[in-house]
Amino acid sequence: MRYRLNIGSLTWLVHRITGIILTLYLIAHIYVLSHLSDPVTYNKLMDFLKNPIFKIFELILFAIVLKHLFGGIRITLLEIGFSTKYHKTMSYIGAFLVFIIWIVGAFYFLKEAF
Amino acid sequence: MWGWLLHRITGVFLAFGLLYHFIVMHYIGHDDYSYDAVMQRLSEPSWKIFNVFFLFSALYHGFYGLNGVISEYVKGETVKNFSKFIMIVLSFILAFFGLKIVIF
Amino acid sequence: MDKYYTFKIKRYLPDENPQTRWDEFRVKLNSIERVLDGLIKIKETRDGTLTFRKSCAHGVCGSCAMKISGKNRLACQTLVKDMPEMIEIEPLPALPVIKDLVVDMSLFFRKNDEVLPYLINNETPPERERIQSPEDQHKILESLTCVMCGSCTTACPIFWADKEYLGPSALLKAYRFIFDTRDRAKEQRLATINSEHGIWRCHSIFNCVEVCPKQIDITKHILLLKRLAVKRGFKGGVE
Amino acid sequence: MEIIKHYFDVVIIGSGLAGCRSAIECSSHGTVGVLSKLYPTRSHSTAAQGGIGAALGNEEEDSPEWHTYDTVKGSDFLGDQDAIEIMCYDAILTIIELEHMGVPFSRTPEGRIAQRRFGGHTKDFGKTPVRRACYSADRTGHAVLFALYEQCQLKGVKFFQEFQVLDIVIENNAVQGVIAVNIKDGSLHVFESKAIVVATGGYGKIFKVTSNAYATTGECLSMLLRQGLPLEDMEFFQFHPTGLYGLGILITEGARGEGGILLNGKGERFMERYAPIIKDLAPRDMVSRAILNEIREGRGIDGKDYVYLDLRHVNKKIIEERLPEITTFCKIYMGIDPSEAPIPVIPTAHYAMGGIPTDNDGRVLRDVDGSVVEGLYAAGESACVSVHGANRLGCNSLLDTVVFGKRAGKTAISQLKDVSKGKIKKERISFIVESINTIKESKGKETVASVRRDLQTSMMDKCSVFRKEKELMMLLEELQTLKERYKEIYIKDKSNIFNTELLEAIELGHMITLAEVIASSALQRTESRGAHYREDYPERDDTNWLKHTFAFQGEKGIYFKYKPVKLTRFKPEERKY
Repeated sequence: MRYRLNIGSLTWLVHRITGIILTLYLIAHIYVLSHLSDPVTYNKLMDFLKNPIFKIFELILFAIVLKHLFGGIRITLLEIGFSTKYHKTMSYIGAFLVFIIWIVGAFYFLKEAF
Repeated sequence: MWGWLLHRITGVFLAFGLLYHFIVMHYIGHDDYSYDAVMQRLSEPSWKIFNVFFLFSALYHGFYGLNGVISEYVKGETVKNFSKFIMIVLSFILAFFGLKIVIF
Repeated sequence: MDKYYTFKIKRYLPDENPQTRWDEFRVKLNSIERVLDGLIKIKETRDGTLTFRKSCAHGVCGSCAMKISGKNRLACQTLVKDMPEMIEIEPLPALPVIKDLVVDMSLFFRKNDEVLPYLINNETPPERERIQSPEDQHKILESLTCVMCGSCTTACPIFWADKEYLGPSALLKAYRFIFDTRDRAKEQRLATINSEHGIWRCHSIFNCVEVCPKQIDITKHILLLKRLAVKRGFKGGVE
Repeated sequence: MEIIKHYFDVVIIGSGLAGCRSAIECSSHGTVGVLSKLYPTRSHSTAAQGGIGAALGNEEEDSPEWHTYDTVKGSDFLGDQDAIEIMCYDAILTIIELEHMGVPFSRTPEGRIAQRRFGGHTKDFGKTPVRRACYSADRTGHAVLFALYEQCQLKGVKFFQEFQVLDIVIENNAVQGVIAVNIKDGSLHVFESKAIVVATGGYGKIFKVTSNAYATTGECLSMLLRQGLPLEDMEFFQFHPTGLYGLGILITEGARGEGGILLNGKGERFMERYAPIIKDLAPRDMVSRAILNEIREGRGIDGKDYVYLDLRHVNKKIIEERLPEITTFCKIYMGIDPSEAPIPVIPTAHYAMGGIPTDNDGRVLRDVDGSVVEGLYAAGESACVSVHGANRLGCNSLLDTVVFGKRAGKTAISQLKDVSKGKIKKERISFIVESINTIKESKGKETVASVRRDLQTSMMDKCSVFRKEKELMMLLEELQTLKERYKEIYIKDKSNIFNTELLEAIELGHMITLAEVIASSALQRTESRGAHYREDYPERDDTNWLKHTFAFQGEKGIYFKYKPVKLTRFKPEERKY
């Protein structure tokens, strides 16, 4: 019988998961860029990454970045003294803003790609 | 306490840094990731310095977070210290490679 | 007006085989009766082996903390009319179960003892009482109401994962003494909670605030402790 | 059954205010072990709300002499005035000591301990109500108990929490030790010691509607009674006037201290008729009788059996700041906000004036001639120094626990050197083990709950605020049948681990013994005094009854001896408020 999930623990869980994913992506990002030493292999890798499947990954990555970003803002605001009464509203507003920005971003991003 | 504080400072820097990164990459650069475009951008010293700070902040922020996760989920003193040590080593290796890219 | 409620209770009886099982009891309760009254009625009329802690029966002693419908609450303070028809009752999470709804609280109490939970002031006391302004007393008023029922610490995901984490209750107790103007062990207490398993493990999840039966905003107190630690860090630990 | 042996210079039973305070006192000169059925901060002392009385005079002029007079008058002149004087004069130093230990009292603007008015506490011998109750919001018991328990931890006192005492071993008039069981795993522990302090609190659970916790069953009193020791003034049991209707949860007298008034069905402030000067702040026995009188004469709220406690006119900020706890009680349990709606209240069984007879230094008396049991001490609600006599004033109970807890501890320590170590014989232990097994294996058809419910109901109906000879006689017969039914109790839980059903059965046996003592003491006192009101003898009879009752358990039942009341300064007078 699981513990009843509420906004507080949900926000924390998502923040932790997105954090771990972003760190893994950082490692991947550095690995990819380290191919810059040799232009031929680098451009070949770039073409390989042009395939639309990676575009979708980038979109998802964008959402993950936004989610982690707003989670971090909430925690930092609380820690510098923002009233704890609004911690739930901050989570909801954060989620809402992430969604809005992600949609706008996705729109530009897809327009660019196709 | 200092580690925790630096984690927050790097967090804030990353937030704004990311915004700048996105603008440069997707807005000005129009998603042009070809070798020449990247090299051209990298030639400017301001972008180079920014990326060094951006790299270090990202590495510190990420691995401090992972360090917290380890100290909460990894049981057993020795295993915990060992995995933390591994993380530090990994972050230095990444820092080396990252710098290599930026300094080139 | 009476209503029928089904108590779905997670049993753990060390002497029986199998040791754990789920029991369901249908009980008739009126509108001002509480989950504890239901449990007592079941123990008295249906199954004498049902075991749970109780004492004051009006939410001031903290004996009857348990997980009711997926959330830690005091059984004597949870009115059945606010609960669904089917009420799931389990012991507090993350602590070893002794029997049925009784858990071994010694780990929880040890956490509290780590923060030196007593006033330390070795100066010769004055003739009369030590002066403390109402504003100073007010600063620790909320943290004083804690009855140490264990709901908060056992509801914190960080404590579930890391049993070395001091936990919200111990940190609240540290707050109560650090911000008491009569206490003289501020440095010692700050050193204890400034550790790897102290205030820095709190990630503003607010589960403790959700479950506290005395409505204490525990996370606010931990955030205040964090800011004090940072401020104290810059001043090099001097008052 | 493997037995674990311990030795402590002083063994203290009960970890409430009296237990912890005497533990602090003893810890400086000897090894101390404290046994408690609950985790110490869960003791029923934590439920005390109102305040702790002391003539500090922080808010207005006050003097311990007035405090003494109020307590004597409140006790309906049955309290021993030398003991009362000690308590009221020691009060000031004791409260200051408590503050030094860290008790977070509410404060006056100048930073001193804040005080408020309380029932029966007056200025210059009864003129007007005085601010004498030092408080910490309406959680005074909680604040003091936490501070005392914390100081015990600081001093390294050893606590045995969730241990149930099965027997207090006394042989040839000297204390040997205690036999207890660790509830967690059923293991048997023997604590040999030089001194034992009984601080187990009251026995309110004998009555059906009570503010007392489930742990207040008074089994230690009955253990001593069964060994030939007397129990004093057991007929005096206080009913607190304002308990939440249907729940018995207390609404502190502090609410009336802050201006709350009682209203009957007609909306009258009826207390003006019963106590013209002091009105709603009259002593508890008077207010309880007044409320029940209004209900019996049909003036309850729309005919039902409760009255209103009205706080609507009290300034909202005062309610939030000084009465936060009862505000949450009303909201949680009755769904009403005390600043917007009146609170339905009825009298509820609250405090036991009677208990183990002791002298002014906490030594337990063996007989009316003042001879003591060597090494046995008692303090707090379980003891009867008799500072409360026939009726206790509000916030004198917390004071009693702390003042006499300290004195009992001090006396116990001072006499350690000339007392030999206790020795508990094998037979005594096997006798106890035997009695537990008989309960466990009994094949009867009765259950603990049904016997207990009938006990509580009959005590509530026939031995509460209004008492009559006929009803008390019937009650004694009912108690005899209950004794027989108790032998037929069947226990379903046979396990050793946390067997609460077995513990409740053991407690029930002791509760029935105590009930019998209370009922027969009430029957033999043919007068009305303080909380003991006989409808067939409504007058106070000082000529025959200005004396303490010592109840002994003989072969053919309870027999009584009497001890004169120590009158020093105040002659008995008519009790008007």
